[in-house]
Amino acid sequence: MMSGMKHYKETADYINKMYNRQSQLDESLADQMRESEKIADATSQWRLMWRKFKRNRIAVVGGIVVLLFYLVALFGDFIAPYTLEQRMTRYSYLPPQRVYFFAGGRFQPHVYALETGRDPITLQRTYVPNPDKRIPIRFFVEGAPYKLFGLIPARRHLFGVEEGIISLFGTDGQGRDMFSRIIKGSQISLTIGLVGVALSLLIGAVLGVASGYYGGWVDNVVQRLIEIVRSFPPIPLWMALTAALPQHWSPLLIYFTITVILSLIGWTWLARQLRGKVLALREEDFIMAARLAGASDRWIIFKHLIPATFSHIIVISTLSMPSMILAESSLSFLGLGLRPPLTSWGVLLQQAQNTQVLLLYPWLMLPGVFVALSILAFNFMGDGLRDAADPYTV
Amino acid sequence: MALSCNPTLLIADEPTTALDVTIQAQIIELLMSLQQKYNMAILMITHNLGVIAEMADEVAVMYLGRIVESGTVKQVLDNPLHPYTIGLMRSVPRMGAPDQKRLTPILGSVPDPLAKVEGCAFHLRCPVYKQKGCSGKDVPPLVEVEPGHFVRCLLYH
Amino acid sequence: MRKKALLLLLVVVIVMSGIGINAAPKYKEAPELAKLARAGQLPPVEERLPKEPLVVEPVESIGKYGGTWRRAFTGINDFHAFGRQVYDTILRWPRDPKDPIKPGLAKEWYWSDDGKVLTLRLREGLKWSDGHPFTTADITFWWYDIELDTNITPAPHPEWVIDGKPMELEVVDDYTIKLKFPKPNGLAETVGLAFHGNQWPLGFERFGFFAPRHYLEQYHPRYNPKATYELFEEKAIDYNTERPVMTAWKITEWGPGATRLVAKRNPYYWKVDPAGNQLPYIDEIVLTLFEEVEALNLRAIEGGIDFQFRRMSLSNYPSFMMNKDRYGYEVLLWPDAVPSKLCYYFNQSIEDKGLREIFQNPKFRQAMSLAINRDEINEVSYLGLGTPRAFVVVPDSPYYDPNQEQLYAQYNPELANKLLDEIGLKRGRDGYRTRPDGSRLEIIVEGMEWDRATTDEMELVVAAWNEVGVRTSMRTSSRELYWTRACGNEIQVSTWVESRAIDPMVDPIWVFPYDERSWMAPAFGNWYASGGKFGEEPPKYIKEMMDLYDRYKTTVDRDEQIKIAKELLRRNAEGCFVIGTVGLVPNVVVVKNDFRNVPETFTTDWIYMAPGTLDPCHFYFDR
Amino acid sequence: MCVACCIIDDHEKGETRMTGDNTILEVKNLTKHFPIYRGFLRRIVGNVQALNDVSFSVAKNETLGIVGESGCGKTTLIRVMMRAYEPTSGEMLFNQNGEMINIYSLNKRELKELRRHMQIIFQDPLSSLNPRKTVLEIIGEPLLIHGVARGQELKSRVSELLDMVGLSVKHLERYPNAFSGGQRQRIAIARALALQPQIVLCDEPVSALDVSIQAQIVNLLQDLQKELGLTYLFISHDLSVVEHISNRVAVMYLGSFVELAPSAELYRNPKHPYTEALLSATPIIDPDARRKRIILPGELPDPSNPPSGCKFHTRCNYAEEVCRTTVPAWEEVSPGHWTSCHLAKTLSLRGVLK
Amino acid sequence: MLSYIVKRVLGMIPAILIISFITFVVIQLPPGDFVTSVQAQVAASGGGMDAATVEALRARYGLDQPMIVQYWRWIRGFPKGDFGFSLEWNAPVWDVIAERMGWTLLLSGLALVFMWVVSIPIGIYSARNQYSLGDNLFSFLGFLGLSIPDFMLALIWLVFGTLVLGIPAYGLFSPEMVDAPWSMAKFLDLLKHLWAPVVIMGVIGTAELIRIMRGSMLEVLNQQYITTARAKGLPERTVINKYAVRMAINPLISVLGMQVPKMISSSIIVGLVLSIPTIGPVFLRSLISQDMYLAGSILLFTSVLLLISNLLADLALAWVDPRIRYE
Repeated sequence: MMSGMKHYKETADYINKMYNRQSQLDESLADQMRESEKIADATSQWRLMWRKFKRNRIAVVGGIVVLLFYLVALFGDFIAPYTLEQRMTRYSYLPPQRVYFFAGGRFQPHVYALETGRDPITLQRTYVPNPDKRIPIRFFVEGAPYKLFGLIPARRHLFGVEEGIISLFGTDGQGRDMFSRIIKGSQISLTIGLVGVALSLLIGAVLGVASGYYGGWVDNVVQRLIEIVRSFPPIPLWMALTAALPQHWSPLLIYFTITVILSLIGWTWLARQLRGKVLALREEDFIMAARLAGASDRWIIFKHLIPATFSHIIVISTLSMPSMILAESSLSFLGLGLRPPLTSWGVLLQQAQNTQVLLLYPWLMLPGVFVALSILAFNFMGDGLRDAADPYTV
Repeated sequence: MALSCNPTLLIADEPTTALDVTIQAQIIELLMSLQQKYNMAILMITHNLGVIAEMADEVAVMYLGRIVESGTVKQVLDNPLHPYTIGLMRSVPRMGAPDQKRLTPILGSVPDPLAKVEGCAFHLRCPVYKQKGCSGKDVPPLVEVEPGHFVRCLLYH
Repeated sequence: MRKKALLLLLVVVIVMSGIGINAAPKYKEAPELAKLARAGQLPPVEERLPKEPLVVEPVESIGKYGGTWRRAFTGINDFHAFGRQVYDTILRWPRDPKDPIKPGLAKEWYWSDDGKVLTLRLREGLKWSDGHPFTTADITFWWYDIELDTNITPAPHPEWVIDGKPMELEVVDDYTIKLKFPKPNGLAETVGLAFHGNQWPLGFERFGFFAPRHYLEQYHPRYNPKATYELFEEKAIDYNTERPVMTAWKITEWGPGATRLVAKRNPYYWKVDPAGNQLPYIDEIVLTLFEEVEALNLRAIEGGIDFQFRRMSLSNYPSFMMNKDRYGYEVLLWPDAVPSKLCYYFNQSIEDKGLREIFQNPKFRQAMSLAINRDEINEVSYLGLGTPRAFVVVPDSPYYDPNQEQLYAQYNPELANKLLDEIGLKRGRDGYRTRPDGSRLEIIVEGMEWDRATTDEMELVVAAWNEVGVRTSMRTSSRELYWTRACGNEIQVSTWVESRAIDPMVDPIWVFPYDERSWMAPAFGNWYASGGKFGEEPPKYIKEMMDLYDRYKTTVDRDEQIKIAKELLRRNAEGCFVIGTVGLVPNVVVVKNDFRNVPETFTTDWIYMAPGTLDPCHFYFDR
Repeated sequence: MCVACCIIDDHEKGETRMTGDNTILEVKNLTKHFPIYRGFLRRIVGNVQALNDVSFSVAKNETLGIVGESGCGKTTLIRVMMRAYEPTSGEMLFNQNGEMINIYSLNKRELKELRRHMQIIFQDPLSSLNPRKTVLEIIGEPLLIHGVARGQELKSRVSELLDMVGLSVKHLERYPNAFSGGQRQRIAIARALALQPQIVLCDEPVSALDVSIQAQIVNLLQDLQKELGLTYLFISHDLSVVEHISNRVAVMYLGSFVELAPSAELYRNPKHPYTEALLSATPIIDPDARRKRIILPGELPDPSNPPSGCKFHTRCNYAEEVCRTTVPAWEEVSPGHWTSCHLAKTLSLRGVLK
Repeated sequence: MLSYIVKRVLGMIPAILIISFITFVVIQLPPGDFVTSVQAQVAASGGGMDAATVEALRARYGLDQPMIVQYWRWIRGFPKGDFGFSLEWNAPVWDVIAERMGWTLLLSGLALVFMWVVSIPIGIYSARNQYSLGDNLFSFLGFLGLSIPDFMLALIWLVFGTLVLGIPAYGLFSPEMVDAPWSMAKFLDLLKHLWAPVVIMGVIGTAELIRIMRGSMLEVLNQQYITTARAKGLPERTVINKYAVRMAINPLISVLGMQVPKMISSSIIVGLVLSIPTIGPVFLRSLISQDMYLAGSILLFTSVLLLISNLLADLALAWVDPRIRYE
């Protein structure tokens, strides 16, 4: 065991000898040595991003909520027990109903039947549940006809009642089920953001990448353009532009024009971000390497720059969704955006813009809760994505 | 700034890394003159063996968070004992020694500092480790092989 | 509350008399004015009042001086918030619409036998708020220098133009003036003098029959070469605080960007109560600006408004009722003289010839009316407080015919379907009807955003029409745009909150195609208004109605006028020219407990400048 | 196009040249100035003289080392040579099958073709590899661009290359972040070699690596040179590495070459005071050999406003009047040993002790 | 420095011209004009206006002229401080909005101050107690503020404050105070009305500022000079306040320029809901009634405000951080 203190020089010589031999070792050993090095799995950038994202609990919750919102919007017509056209005027301003899950010890979701009336003094509608008359909630019931995804005619709804009314979130003045309306509203509110962001992306990505990559006068023009657009405060400019919409246009056209208007202002942020990113990337050696390998501008832009900014684009899109949703609801609230019969969260909120709503029918403010929820979810998700997107940190 | 309180010990964390040799020389010169002026000790952290050879009195070699060898500069640089120190010395081209036809690299690379390596931290890259069971559970102790010259390697037990 | 109650509501007999009260020995005045008068800064009250002041019969009791009347308004366009509190015209609408026109600034008036000359006798000693005498010169100034000066007024008001000839004025003396027309002028008393006969010939409404000559002359380019028309307009405008007035209160504080409007008592006001107290009782009116109707309502809910019904929304009624005791006010429901809160015009002159043919068919319009469930609308939108009815005048109107009240206004979808089948609108496979030629039938109802209640109503009506197989959709837009398009004959089915249900003949836009605002056929209306120059020539059934109105305009015989009006309205109702839903929807009136002389009920109509006929100058605070 | 210059008068041009046929690359009077714009009208108010009248040539299978401190123009030289920047003046001739072709006169397509023969290895293996691409994509990119190989063939070509640089084929589908610094540099080398270039510009290829890894890469480069007959232009600020790998070494200062000689000659017998200073400032791993360092006073002058005469005179311990006024000529002081110093013949300078 | 400011200010002139032109075009976009809207207004209250009056009005306001002429009529007064005439208010634009502009600025400014005062200490706290309960709580609250639309908050406050708490939730003064001369009582009354809108406007941006402050503080705390300062034995308070916070605040200043437009937007919406005389209500009204010079000027003013705030932010940044040079 002990080589003895005196022999240390011999040991050192021995080590040196081993080093000399090592330099003559065959490649396979070297390979084997290298294998032992730290080598992560075959991880693509996306997988890495996903792995990092997964670690962020709040972001995942945000992502799930966002996903859920979109799923509900997609299958909205099926999930909503009523269609937009169904008015149960007998039940106007019905507060959210309480759902009972057990009847006689058995799982049997039901609501109570309601006795309707009017308060003789305030003239407010009154609803008294009658515990003796239970209305069972049925699943996959036949209800008002609708077209799933706007295409497939169907009658089945996820749940519903055969008599009386089931209204989880209460009804509005016309006796329309708020639960169904909020779901229908989400279809517009959530897509207006998507379409708006997509358009912003299109403009922002093209101009941002071009401006960053080509520089020179292209950059100059784009930068000036951005400066000018950005020197308008967004809400007033949105107000001015939406005020200019010919309101006799069809609802669909209005919807699209509003998304265009939203994106007309939204793109600058994106373009700036992308430009900065591209500017940084342009100086990266791998771009130089590609160019020296003979790659054309097109090759570089499409094979390197755009994919490299992709994660950023996704992060930026996620983070700009809230402002789109907010802008839509703010404009609709001011009466400048969408109008009935289009149903969006903003439109629903505009209709709730009453003192008496807040005092007497507070459930009509529920769309606002969903606006807030979706913004919160998008923010959480976007934050998580942003943290996860940086490819250089593992 | 670091000298505004008349220190007795100056810790210099890689003060010359990322500098050009001419500037590096200026800094070394400065540090040495300051040392004389204030009569202070300098703890210098660097990966540049040349700087150490030029400046230090004593040297400690670290690998993965542990000192693997220490002693006077002469002891360690002229007579490296630990396989890592030896490998390091052999992998660096020496100026003015054109006869050194080929460098001897240390195979592999520094493991992830988070990864736990059992036994001698260097055994994965050590050219002799197979001869001895270096991958055991325990970290080899630091042994004083000659006065003031310590080494952490089972080969010297 | 049923509308029949309305008849009983007008319990207050209003006696307005300029005759026989000249015996009042001594007048009393507000303490602050008395102080000024004693200090010699104002003439004594006797000298300020005219020889025969108008005596206002109080609704409730003789009042007390003092107080600030707090109201709220929504901005510069909300002029009526103030303007209707100061209804001071040459002749006055009666408090009960069935009564004849009452004297105002003019104490008496009479027609010549041929009905072509109207003689007005003004009260002697009337004074502008700056003390300058009010005379016939103020009327001639208005007529020749404002109404007939095309730099200011491009065209005089139609009621003063008969057969293309503007009236002529003959000044007899300072207090007597003769109005001369080529033919009898049936609109002069009502439209001209009671409705438009005030001091505001310029500004938003452009109503007026006189103007302060002594003040405005200096700004009129005709009299002062240095003046410009822009300057004149600026000085003549309603909101100018310098301009002398004949109203009970005078605006003293208002300017660009201001957040409130203050009007103070006019020391020369020409009305007194039966005890000889010079009116008004209340010192000043303060209107606070609210950018948003909801905040304004909130202000009223928490008792920050003394008396007001304008801008109070019915849907807030429960909130008012819940808070009234806490904040010390009363909530009244005054019937509004609307034939229907929201009405629907099928455009009979629409460009689309196929649609036009369908819309011109009375059976179609009747069917559409029968398809509507008015009770449901009443419940949903108006808390059940309105009256489901056809679009006809209100019971208070002199032209009212109870037989028309429910004409085609019952909910009868079977009959509606039958009528639609009869006229060849067959149902297709999808359940929707097609045009007689088999092509797709789809109509678009358009409206502007009024409030929640009306939007709800529109949606219910659209749903009802879809029920009977007429594919209907709905669009809403801002008032400005909507108005332009509707008048431009571009809208298939327009909606509007239409009033004028006491005397629609004053401005008969909903009675027949009168001008482009008659959205049952804007093109025909335009044809009528322009004397055939513009628009499109209407079919015979409409021309007959136009002829009837021509006869109405040119008679001063009230009985004859009523006969013609009834005939016109009968044709209108039977043809369902306008489809109404729920009418006589009440206004919510907020009255502070100490605010007096406000009646329990009162039918409001904007033509009658409600609450102007109640003489707001005799409202008072019982503190 | 361009068969520009077959007749070159070496001696008058005063440039270093090996024998004609053996020359693979010849750089002549290469100059690059970056204009400085200022003001609203963006007028040119000056130039940063990043590269000044640089001339040299490289022989086949040779390694020419270029040393210099940061800001001396090494990187600019590389970029101008790769034609990432257009030079202000000068030419670079490339020996293509015996013809010397001026690459600055080539059009895009010809340039692309020529670039196959001249590749580059960057300093930072992290930034020179696109983190979003697999090893296969990275190494295969030049092959794809030049249409050399695709699909299965591409895969096998890339595998060969990986093998050549000592990496396992198993790594083909991995991303750069899975590799250590040394391995990444191997990938970069494989990419550079993909098109079978004749000359490889190595821009500080080992500077960013761990000391213990440097040797692996240096060895690899040497092995590859032997195996493939490559020519290297090896740029570094590390004098010892340059000495180790290079046949000849050039020293740069402020955009110009100040000295060029076979490495042993240059390190033992420097002829330019700057070279001497550099050598003396470089610490040597020998505790017995503590020397007196020559400390250069001051800092590098502003390249947009370089000193007159000899650019080094402001920091030179030996400077005389002539150095301040006259630009020294680029002269061959002994066979193969070029320098630009007025005092080259009179001074006796200290090299590295042996 | 001075020449830099002058240069920047001069540079704003072409920007203002371009912005004013775009503004004018945007304002002119809607079909119809001011006269149409007057017509509609008169109609809505039952009156009518004949074609001749309409044409005359149009000629009077110059609305019958080509757009470029109208534009010229508008901008030629700028140097003299004349921003045209509000057709609706029948008064010079400046008179209509001057006071409202002041309130808008005050509100926006106070909201900004609120945001800073709240977010800097929280940011510092969160950075120093990373992942603590407080850190998580604050960031959650911040996010909550970020996600509730300002109009909803304002609406809820309007009703809740007024009817439940009995606190004045609308306007800037109690009605009895509007006309009173300035006094302590009036000032207190103003404060009573002011805090709520300021908070409502401020909460939206607070989350972002907290995050920026926290991140930048974390970064600074890891810097070597902070370690050096600590090594020198300076008290922790001094290290944080004198070194860390001063450096960490830089990114905050650079987002200042971006916060201003948000505050202006917010002041418009909050002003509308809470009946506060900001430019918001006038602007909305002018857009709807197509009172073009008024609407245009407001849009222009807010844009110029933005330009100025960007300039100020740049200057502040340069003042705090000497590394930034003027070029």
